[in-house]
Amino acid sequence: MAGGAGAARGRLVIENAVKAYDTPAGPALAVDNCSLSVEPGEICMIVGPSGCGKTTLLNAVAGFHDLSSGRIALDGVEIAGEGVQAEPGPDRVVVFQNGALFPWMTALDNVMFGPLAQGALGPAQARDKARAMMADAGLADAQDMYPAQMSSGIRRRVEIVRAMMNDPAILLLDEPYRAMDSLTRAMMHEALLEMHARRPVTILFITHDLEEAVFLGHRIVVMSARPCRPTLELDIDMPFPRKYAMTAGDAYRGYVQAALEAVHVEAVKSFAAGEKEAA
Amino acid sequence: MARDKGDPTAFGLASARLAGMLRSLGWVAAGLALALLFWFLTVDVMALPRFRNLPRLAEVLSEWASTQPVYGLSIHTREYYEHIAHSLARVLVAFGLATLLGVPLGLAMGTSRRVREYVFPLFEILRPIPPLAWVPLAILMFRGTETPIVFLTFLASFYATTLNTMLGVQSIDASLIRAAKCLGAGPWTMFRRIILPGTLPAIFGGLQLSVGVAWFSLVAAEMVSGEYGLGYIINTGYSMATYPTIFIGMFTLGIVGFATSAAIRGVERALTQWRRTSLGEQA
Amino acid sequence: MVVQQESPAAPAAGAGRMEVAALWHGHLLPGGRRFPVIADCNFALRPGELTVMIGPSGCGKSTLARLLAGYGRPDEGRIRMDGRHVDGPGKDRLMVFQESALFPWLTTRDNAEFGLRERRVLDGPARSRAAALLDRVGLGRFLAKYPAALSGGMQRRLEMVRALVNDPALFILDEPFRGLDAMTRTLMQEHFAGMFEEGRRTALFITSDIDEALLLADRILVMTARPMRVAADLAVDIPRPRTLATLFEDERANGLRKAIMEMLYAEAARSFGARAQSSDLAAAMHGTPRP
Amino acid sequence: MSGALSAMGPRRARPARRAGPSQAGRRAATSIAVFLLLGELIARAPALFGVEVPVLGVLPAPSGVVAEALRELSDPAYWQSWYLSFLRVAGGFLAALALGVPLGLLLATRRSFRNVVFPVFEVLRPIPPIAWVPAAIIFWPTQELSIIFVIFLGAFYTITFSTYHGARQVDPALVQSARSMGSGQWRVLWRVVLPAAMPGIVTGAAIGMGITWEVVVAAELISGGSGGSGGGLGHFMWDAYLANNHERIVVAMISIGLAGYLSSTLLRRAGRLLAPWQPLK
Repeated sequence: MAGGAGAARGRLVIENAVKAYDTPAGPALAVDNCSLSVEPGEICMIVGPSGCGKTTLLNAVAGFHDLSSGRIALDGVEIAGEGVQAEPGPDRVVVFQNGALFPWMTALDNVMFGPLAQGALGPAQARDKARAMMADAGLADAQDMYPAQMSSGIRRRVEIVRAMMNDPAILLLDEPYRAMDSLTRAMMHEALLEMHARRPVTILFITHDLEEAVFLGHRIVVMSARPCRPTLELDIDMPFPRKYAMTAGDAYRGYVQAALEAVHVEAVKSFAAGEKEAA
Repeated sequence: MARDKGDPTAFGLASARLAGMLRSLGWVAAGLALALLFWFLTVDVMALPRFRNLPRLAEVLSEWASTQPVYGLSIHTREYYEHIAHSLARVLVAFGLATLLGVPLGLAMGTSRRVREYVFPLFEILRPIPPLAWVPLAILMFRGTETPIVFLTFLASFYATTLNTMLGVQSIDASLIRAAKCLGAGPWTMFRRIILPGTLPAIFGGLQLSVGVAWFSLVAAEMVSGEYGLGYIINTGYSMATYPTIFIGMFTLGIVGFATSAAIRGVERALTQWRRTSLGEQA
Repeated sequence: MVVQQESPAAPAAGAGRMEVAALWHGHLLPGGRRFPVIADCNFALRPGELTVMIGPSGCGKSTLARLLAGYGRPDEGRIRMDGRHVDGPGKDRLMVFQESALFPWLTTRDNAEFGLRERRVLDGPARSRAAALLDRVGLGRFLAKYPAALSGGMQRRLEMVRALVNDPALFILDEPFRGLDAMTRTLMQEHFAGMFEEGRRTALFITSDIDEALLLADRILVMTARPMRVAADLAVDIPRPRTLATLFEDERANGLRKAIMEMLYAEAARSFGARAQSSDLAAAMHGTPRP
Repeated sequence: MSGALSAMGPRRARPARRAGPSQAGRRAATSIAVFLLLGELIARAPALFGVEVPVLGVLPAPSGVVAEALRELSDPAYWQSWYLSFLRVAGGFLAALALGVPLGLLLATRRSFRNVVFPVFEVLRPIPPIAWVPAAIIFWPTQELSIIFVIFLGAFYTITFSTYHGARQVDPALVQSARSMGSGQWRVLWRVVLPAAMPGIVTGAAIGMGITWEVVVAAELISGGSGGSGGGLGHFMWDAYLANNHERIVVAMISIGLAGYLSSTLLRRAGRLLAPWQPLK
């Protein structure tokens, strides 16, 4: 159903993952018995009310913290669970919500950072590959810019090229386009889909914007209010490459409506609760 | 009624920055003029009750600029520049030492929790003791007058530099560290290409503070036990009742202090252009 | 979700007529030249009507809102409110900003009563009216809490109560739900529509989201890109109360959505055309842009 | 073992994330113990090892310092010097607060005022407060007033600028909302700008307080040196130096440090009361 040739890598399996934080008021459950599997090359959208623990789940996949119980495997290799030391790695790169380009490096140095740090490529090879990938993504003229001089759209696309430079098995995106206005966001979606068409990497994408989820995803996983666990999985059977004309179509509207109903129950619960949710 | 497009052109921006600089110099000159005017009015002209004990502005300026100064100190006398050289040398030695010791210690305390948990408590016990409270011990510990002064100046700088460097490391955005880890950065790469450049702005913040504090302690130390230097001039100006030299000393101190801070700001601008957005002002 | 209780006192009949005539305004550049934001803008707001203003982002809607609220004088042109020339801020025109403008050091109750206390009209009935309104929007249990402890949705509702308690003739909202996550935004839109329905107080709602406009508006003003002026004035005769679900099937709504999208696309292309640099901008524009 | 020093106990080290806070506490205790032990050994080196440690040999043994501290605690003259220094600091500090906060607010909100006053500040800033002592002695009638003036200068600059920066960061929307809801131009300064700037003011005040204790010592040393009105911890220390009582010098140093630390901490605590609305960072 998803992913082109040579995309054997990037199969993610999460089995009843649980994560609890110890807070002064006793253990607070963030992720509760969450099971989910993502096929190679698939764009899987994680949707749920804000503060329900989606980011905690993504951080567990990324290896920033351990799980309280359950396990996570990437291409058969266990990356989180009992007796596994959580360790981030270039096979699963995160793109953060508020961006994490190194402000003191130019775009090109940022993109080359991964392979150079791992010693996977020599300086010359890294430079050529980085230039090629940035040209592919239409960022040729941003190479010598510092992050402070870039627009938010360009900054975000450089960050994705920096991640793809490491040829990751899975790309982890945490609400990357949240702060952007609708027009820039539209361009970001097109750029992401073009990149995915060229290089079908598995993508785990967190968002609370249902329209973004339906437009980008092969599949949507709707999470419950805190502590988060999948309550609905929705396959988006719309052809790729996706164009904005589809957003006026009935299929698209139908999926948004279905997702809205599924999420509505959870949102009302957290809306009424009103307490400031800890993310 | 056509309205011009008025898009900002490159020329517009360059002239804006130039105007900015001129304007700030203009303001400093205005400030100086206002302060001197206030002095002139209250002392020379109206000789108000308390103010008339102070030397008249005209007297101080003429003394400062004259070729044969009454009290032996003016911009034409060698001795004036010797005092400046003494003070400047002491500050640069103390400040240099504080930077050489403080930055590495600050970086170590910032990156390694073990170092921080052993060293920081001692640091925090000794820091509240003002550098100038060390005057008696400094005189006892180091024979002569030169070393105690440098030691006191060093102490003040050292605290400021170390603390700011440590806080700088701790203020680096956590997602930058995590991003670097994702991209496979080992400990040495993390330090050299993430921690060090990320802490640079805070280090310079610390240096700016530290040079200010250095002058603060230097003057006091010189006034208590010095034989040369601007603090010494100011103090003897009082004890020998040669009042104009007090103010000459204070003005010179202000100018030299301002120059050292400006020098550090210049070095900072050179090393951190990445902070400037395309419009040229500091991000 | 919307409970019929004692409605906030309806504004004085016929209040809230605002006329904007030949308005010009621009930002002063460091080089001394003026960068035009609003050019020859003319429109009127009719009492008791919810007018929604929509336009490409960054076209100057917020600048216009600030001028209507009196936070700055326009370069040229006239703004009149109920016949009087607008000159500076006043309680007859209150505004909710994009970012929260609650006083972080005041509790929920003190924030709500701020205007009444400042104008020294905080007597028994006024205090109970404020308390009733707070209860109606679900903040009854949070009177002693500080804004930092409230969620995004609750902060927005408190800001609306803080304005409405002062009984303004014109209520201005500048993309108030933009910072909220999608779910909370939907609920807040339906909540606001309900509250408007009760008092029918003249309101100007600014947004860049077409669905939000269709859900709320009696009338939609579509604005051009910078320098901004009114491109179209569309009446929205869809019965209330409306929900996002009913709007999907409604023919008039889809017709309006298509028309507005075309206009916004034309305006966005014009503004991007002026600033388009790299090739990908053109590539991204071949489909009709999402609202 | 050393009463005076442990009273100075380490500031609460930041709780370590992974290991429990106890580990941080343990490490702090060990490093302090080692520091004191070394001090003891160096001081007793001549007696124990027959060798005179160069520079550091002059320092008194911690145990001696503790003994001296205990003796001082019962001596009213010691507390008298605390009291006098505290009075001078309080005088200078309160004056700095009373003048600095309003000036900071005005600088932040009135452009024309800022254009006139700001440059004067910039010109005078590089001259350290201690450099003003002789000029202050000439200007003010009494010794006491000149010391207080210099203390005032020490804190005034920091308080004014932290108020200024605090007030500059006020979200304009808050001011505009207040004006719309009926607050007059001056009332907004009092009802909106001041509370919003409060956190900045409290930090500035705490730093200013730290500076005043540094200045009071130097001012007392310099002015006291020439037969001034006497009293205060600065004099207490200088007299100990003249009497070559090394232990008392260290007790004086610790007392000055303690005074600065306690007053800054008290100020920060009071600040938290003044701004309870802040989420605890």
